[in-house]
Amino acid sequence: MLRLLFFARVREQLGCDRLEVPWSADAATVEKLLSHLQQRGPQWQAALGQPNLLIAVNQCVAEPADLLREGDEVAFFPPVTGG
Amino acid sequence: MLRLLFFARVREQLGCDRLEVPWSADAATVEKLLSHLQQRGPQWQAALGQPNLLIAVNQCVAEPADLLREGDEVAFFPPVTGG
Amino acid sequence: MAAVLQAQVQEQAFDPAALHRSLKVADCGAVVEFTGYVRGGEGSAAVTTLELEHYPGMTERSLQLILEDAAARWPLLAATVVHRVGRLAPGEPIVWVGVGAAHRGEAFAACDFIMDFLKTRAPFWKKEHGPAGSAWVEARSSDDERAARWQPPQGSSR
Amino acid sequence: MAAVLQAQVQEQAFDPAALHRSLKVADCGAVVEFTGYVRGGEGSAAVTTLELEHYPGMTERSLQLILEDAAARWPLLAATVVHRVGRLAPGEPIVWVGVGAAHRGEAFAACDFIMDFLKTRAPFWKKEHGPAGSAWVEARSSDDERAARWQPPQGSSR
Repeated sequence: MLRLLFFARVREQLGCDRLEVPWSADAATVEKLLSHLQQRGPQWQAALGQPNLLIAVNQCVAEPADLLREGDEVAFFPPVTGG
Repeated sequence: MLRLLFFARVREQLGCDRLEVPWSADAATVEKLLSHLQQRGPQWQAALGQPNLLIAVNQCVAEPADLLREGDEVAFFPPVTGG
Repeated sequence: MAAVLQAQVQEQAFDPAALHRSLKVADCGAVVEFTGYVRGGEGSAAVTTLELEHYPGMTERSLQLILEDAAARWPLLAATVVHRVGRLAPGEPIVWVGVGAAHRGEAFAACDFIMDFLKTRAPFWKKEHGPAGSAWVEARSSDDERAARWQPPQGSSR
Repeated sequence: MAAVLQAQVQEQAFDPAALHRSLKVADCGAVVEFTGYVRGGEGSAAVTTLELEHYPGMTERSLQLILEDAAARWPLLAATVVHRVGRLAPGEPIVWVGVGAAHRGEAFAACDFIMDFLKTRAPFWKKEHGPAGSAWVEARSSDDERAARWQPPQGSSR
């Protein structure tokens, strides 16, 4: 399983704040998982297709080529605006 | 009259915190007043001969060539160390 | 001596006087504090409520890492960051950063640095609610530019 | 809108919470505060009492001018400086500078600037008393170098 989390505008656009998906060998990098998710429908395409989307794996900001492992937590969010 | 004030190390070296001296045409600039005062004795020579001495006229830091006028307040002090 | 570092995320208000006291460790000569407040805006940009969302877990972790980065760059005695989440009204404090050090140079630099990285790295998101509706606050390029002022510390390969 | 500027010189302790509140004018988004403390030193440099002498009249005037300079360089909402004089013990606060502004960049810069010019322009002198005797504190070239970082504002001939 991968535990997916969505925050802020991304969460609102998807109408979803968390989702569990099975880990699979053909979506075992950040960019492959992302393109799988975008195929879930136009809302997913729009929310996760934004050029400034940030992705964190196990609470650290990740690069597209980073590997995913069974049990990872993967979060999707827009640029941060705290402070 | 000129009202002279001495602060911190300068005050201690002179054993004097204020002094009134008559205004005179031959000591009517900051540097002329300073050399007159240095002639008062070796203590005055030492305390007022320091290269980093600061002089304020009417509470603004002054230059050697600045003119002095009857009634001016002239202060002599070392570099500042507040804060 | 290792710096005393504290990061907190909370809904409730904080007490700057108590936070300040906790920074005064050892022979502290300088404390620099930053407090950020909710701004009310005006006209069509008026804000009645600011909502702060965050990523629990990652938030605390990223704040702690920012404090550790600051303590690795400057000889700090103590540094604290407190960030609020939930719904806040204009005039309410959102964030507090305090740094204690022997001398003022490092206290000013570290406090400024911590705010720049908090603004660009810590997973908080602001949404403004007002008479004209609700909108997510956009990230500002000026914040990225401020954060880019800080070069990696000497001897670091990061 | 003109910034609210306040300069005070006093023997007694000050109340940072009250000073902070006085900075929160208009739609203030950022407050930066500096507090300087008496350091106790160690060994032969141990300090039991710090004595602060000043030039009454010129001190207040120079602090006010430094605040006005800061307000001319940055869009500030409020700035306050309080400096103590007389005899202080290690750990006691000596000086407090606070700046309120819409955004943090100008609040950080102005607070740092005010401290640099206070250190190099305001007529205060420190004398340290300790077991090893009494000595006037020497001016530090690092303070002059910090003050020299600030170029005259654009358009000024000073």
